[in-house]
Amino acid sequence: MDLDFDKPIKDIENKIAELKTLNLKSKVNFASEIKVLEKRCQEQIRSIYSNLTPWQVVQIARHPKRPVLQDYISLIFNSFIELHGDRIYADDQALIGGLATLDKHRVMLIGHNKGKNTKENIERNFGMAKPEGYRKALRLMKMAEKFRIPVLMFIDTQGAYPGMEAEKRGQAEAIAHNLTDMAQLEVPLIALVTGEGGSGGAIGIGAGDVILMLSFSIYSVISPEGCASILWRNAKFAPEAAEALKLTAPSLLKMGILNEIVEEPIGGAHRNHEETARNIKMSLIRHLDTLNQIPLKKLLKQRFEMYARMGKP
Amino acid sequence: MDLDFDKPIKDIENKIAELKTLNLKSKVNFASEIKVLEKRCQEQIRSIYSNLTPWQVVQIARHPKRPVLQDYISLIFNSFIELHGDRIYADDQALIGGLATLDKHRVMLIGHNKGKNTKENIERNFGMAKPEGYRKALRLMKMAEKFRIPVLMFIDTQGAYPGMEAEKRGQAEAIAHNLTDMAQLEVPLIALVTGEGGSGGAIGIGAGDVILMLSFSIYSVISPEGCASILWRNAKFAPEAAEALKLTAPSLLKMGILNEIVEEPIGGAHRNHEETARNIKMSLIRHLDTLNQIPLKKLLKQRFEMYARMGKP
Amino acid sequence: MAWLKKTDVKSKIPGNLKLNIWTRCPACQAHIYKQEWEKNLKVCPKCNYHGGITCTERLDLLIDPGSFEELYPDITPRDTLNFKDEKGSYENKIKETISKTGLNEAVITGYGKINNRKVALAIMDFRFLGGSLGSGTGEKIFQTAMAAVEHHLPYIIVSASGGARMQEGMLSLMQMAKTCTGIAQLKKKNLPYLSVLTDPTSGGVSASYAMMGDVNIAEPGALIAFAGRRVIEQTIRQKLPDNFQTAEYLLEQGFIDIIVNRKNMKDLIGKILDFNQRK
Amino acid sequence: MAWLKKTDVKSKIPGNLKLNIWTRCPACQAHIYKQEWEKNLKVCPKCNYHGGITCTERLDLLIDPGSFEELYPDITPRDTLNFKDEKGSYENKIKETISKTGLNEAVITGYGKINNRKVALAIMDFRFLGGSLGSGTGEKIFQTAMAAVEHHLPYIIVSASGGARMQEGMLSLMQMAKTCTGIAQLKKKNLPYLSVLTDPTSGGVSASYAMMGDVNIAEPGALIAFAGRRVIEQTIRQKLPDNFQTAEYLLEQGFIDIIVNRKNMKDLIGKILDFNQRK
Ligand SMILES: [Zn+2]
Ligand SMILES: [Zn+2]
Repeated sequence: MDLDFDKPIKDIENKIAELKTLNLKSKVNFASEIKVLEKRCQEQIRSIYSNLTPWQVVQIARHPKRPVLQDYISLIFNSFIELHGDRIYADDQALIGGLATLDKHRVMLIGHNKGKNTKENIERNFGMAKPEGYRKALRLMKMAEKFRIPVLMFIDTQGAYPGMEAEKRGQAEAIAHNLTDMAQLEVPLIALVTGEGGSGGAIGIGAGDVILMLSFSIYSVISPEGCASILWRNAKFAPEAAEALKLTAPSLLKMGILNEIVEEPIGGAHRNHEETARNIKMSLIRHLDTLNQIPLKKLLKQRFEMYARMGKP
Repeated sequence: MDLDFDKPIKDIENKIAELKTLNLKSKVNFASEIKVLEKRCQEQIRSIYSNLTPWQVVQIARHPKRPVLQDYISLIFNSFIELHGDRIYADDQALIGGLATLDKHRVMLIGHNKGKNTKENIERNFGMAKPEGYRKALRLMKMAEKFRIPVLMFIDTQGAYPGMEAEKRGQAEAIAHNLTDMAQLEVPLIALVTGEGGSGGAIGIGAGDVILMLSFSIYSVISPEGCASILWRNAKFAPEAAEALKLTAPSLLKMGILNEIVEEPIGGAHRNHEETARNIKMSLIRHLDTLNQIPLKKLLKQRFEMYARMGKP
Repeated sequence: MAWLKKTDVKSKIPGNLKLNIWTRCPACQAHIYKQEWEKNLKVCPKCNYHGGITCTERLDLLIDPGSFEELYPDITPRDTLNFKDEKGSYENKIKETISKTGLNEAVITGYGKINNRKVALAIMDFRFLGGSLGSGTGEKIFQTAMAAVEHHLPYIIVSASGGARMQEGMLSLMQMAKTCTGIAQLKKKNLPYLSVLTDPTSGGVSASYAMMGDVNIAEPGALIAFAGRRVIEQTIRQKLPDNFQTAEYLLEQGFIDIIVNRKNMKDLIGKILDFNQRK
Repeated sequence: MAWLKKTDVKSKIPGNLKLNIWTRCPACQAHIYKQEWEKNLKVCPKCNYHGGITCTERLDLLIDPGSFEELYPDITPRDTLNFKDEKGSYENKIKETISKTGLNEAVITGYGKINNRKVALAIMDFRFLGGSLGSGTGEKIFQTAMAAVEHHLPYIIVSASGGARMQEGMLSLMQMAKTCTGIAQLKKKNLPYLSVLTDPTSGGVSASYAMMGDVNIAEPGALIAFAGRRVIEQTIRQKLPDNFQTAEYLLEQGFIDIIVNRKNMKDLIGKILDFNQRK
């Protein structure tokens, strides 16, 4: 999938590729022309990506080449032992978790598990978790509490799965239960929105001590399409809704929803997984170092106050 | 269903009924004959019911006229507010619970819910609970803990339901979870076996501070039929297995499994629901009065020691 | 998570009736004397349909007369996002709603007495922007939980809500975490929390405090849902059972403790609270 | 809750092979050098079938050499019920089993070291009356939990059991409550408890301590069940899925955290224990 606003960038990239091919085939050397074009390309990227509309950010947050949880697991963490199951009903592969090491830190890592292709996405229900996913997450959080290790929550979901079976098995109860128990969980909780932060499905593993977002991720109470189809009576007004909902990281930082934005490389995470992962890693380590120093009582008090402040008139 | 060893009793009862009919039809008065027969009938009952084999006790414990939970609810308790659901998957009508008043005591009542006829039994799965039943029971126990009210557990089940769906949804986990959490539950727990105490399905709501049994109830690690078909390789040796398993209340009292036997009326609970209920009520009140006086720490210590002693070499 | 439209909440008067003394049950279509409808607490005498009522009507049903002490009456919605849709600004919508309903937010909160026992309570009102969970709503529900904790009182929340309030964006979503933070405090202090779910209770409200009662009580027939019926039908491309997402369905599925008729609600709540022996 | 027969636990030697150097995999029927079978920890090199091993073999696989300190070695079963069946008395059966296996109970317990970290452990042995949960078994598992609590150690139980021990009647059933009382103490003290479920783990063992690990670890293909397959088939009168009650099935159903090959078990347990940061 190519983004339409990426077209000027693509055009230059194609030209560079052309010249590189010519370089190989002919005797003429286009090295300097390529250099010029590469510079222009970088400028083009910078110019486009520093003036994105919210709707364009939505496209980036949903980009199929954007890194998913499994990319981050291999790029950020030294080791990962996946733990399965909610001990009640099933193991939900849309939301996974396990014991992970990050530098010198040992953590419980939980995250929405989008796939990298159609087959994976079908197996993982496109990262849309069912109640059993949220219940597994809570079980693992309580294990983290027992082991006194922090919990990292990687958020990337359109939303909690809105299927009949999920509804029947208590999607609402599962999310509510998580929110209630997370309020008192006796270890640091760090939430990071890496792609789509879709409503209840996101906050079900999102009520942390620290809330971070990648710079081109989104976090919203409702999808722009959903909002448009209700308030504009037509989903095609999604761009307007995206604008109105203030769902980008900078807007949310300003509103006090976020603690911090984790910068993506110029041109977005999909252009450079490694650099994205490095930025995340640095941010997580910094926050872990800080949170681990805070005495438990103070940590819980801070968390309480953080949510008490949310939207306070 | 008539019990075969009840035949001599039935015979006298039939004769009495005959004479009573004659009394109405004819001029001759058989009052004195009836009196004699009634006395003989009582003696017969006493003689038969004081020399029952374990297998005969099994028959009585399973008698279709034996009172079931709904009888006890109306005969023993002043009020009952049924509370539904495990907040996870379903409301299991094979194992129900709710807030009940018993004289001046407020309690959480939980019990296997056998039906009084085929229709009820199908709705209630013959009192064989699924994981959602045990999970509801645990939820209600935790509510009782919050409200600081004792938990009464009426046990009457062939066993936990051995169906595919129950297995799939974690029958083993549900029972194990209950046993583990009951060990630390911060309110008094009274278990009473009223009919069949069938193995894991019974103990799943049975690990109390006090364990009581009605005098003709049974409590066993396996059904006599099941035991016979494994160890005798034929279910028809169930009477032998019943003997060997020591599943009657007096045997279990001797072995230190029980705290006390609640006496049934002569001839068994099925002959007199009201008297059975009265005896249970008196016993429960006495135990509630005692247990409510015990400080929490001591209660938990006593419970711990009671189970630590079970089968200690 | 957006609120649901609920067009059938107001009773429609049959057109052929000149005098304004009849109403029609939205469920069974029976014609009912308006007076009887009111006297019967807006419950259909024919089919037991429980119609929507205002938060003040609910208050009268639940607590001892004259016992209400309101808390935080002045909290109103704020248009932090400067939200505008096709039909205009959220700010104007707030103003209109306030003047139309006489309410300042989608919930009223305070202390009251149930059979002479003091409780903290929050009662939502569907008329106020579909009972949606805005920042003001969340703040009132949260602060009242804190008041209950401070004064050691049981807390009762009566929900009637389509879900989150889109016009407040993420501030609205965060109210789910905020209100659950309040519920967690009650839980920690072992204070009873009863949740009453009325028609409708959905989206971000069902997925936060409404589902977390020690006892979840519902009115007959109430719609209780996470996702909207249409969204689910689009997702699974098949028809849903008729009673799907009704109180009765949720009881069977294990999420509702007890369904009770409106007229017996106070009595039931009083009885349940009597069971709490924790000092 | 009675123990299951497990006839295929011992490897059968093909009759046409004169020399006793071959064995046959009970799962895929492949012929394997006995030496290879032993060297491969009784795991089939062809199909990864995990054969039954003794508690001492398991001990060698799990803990640092020479680190085992046995606890309660003298506890043996007692025939409290004076139980007799068709084939004779339980008392005789105990004697025979003890002399045949060289074990005193269906579990050995003690302290050991995993990568130099001290742990409490209990390892069941299916050869001893089908690994059934008798009073002695329960006592050892319970007391070792108490030892772990006293010395602040993680607890690891490796289960291999057909379930309750019928010949001890209700005393056996009560071991479910007794062992869970021990697990509850560990839980209260926040001590890690890892449960390893091997083939088979069923009945009263699966419905007590075996299912309650902070992490439930299983060997590939292990039968893990509450009710026996035949009982279920009789109840529902239909065939069950092929992988029903296997470790893989239970992982999908949410009850097993992780399935690991025998040779990696120690490493995995060590790594999980490394995560516990509670002092
Ligand atoms: Zn009607
Ligand atoms: Zn093989």
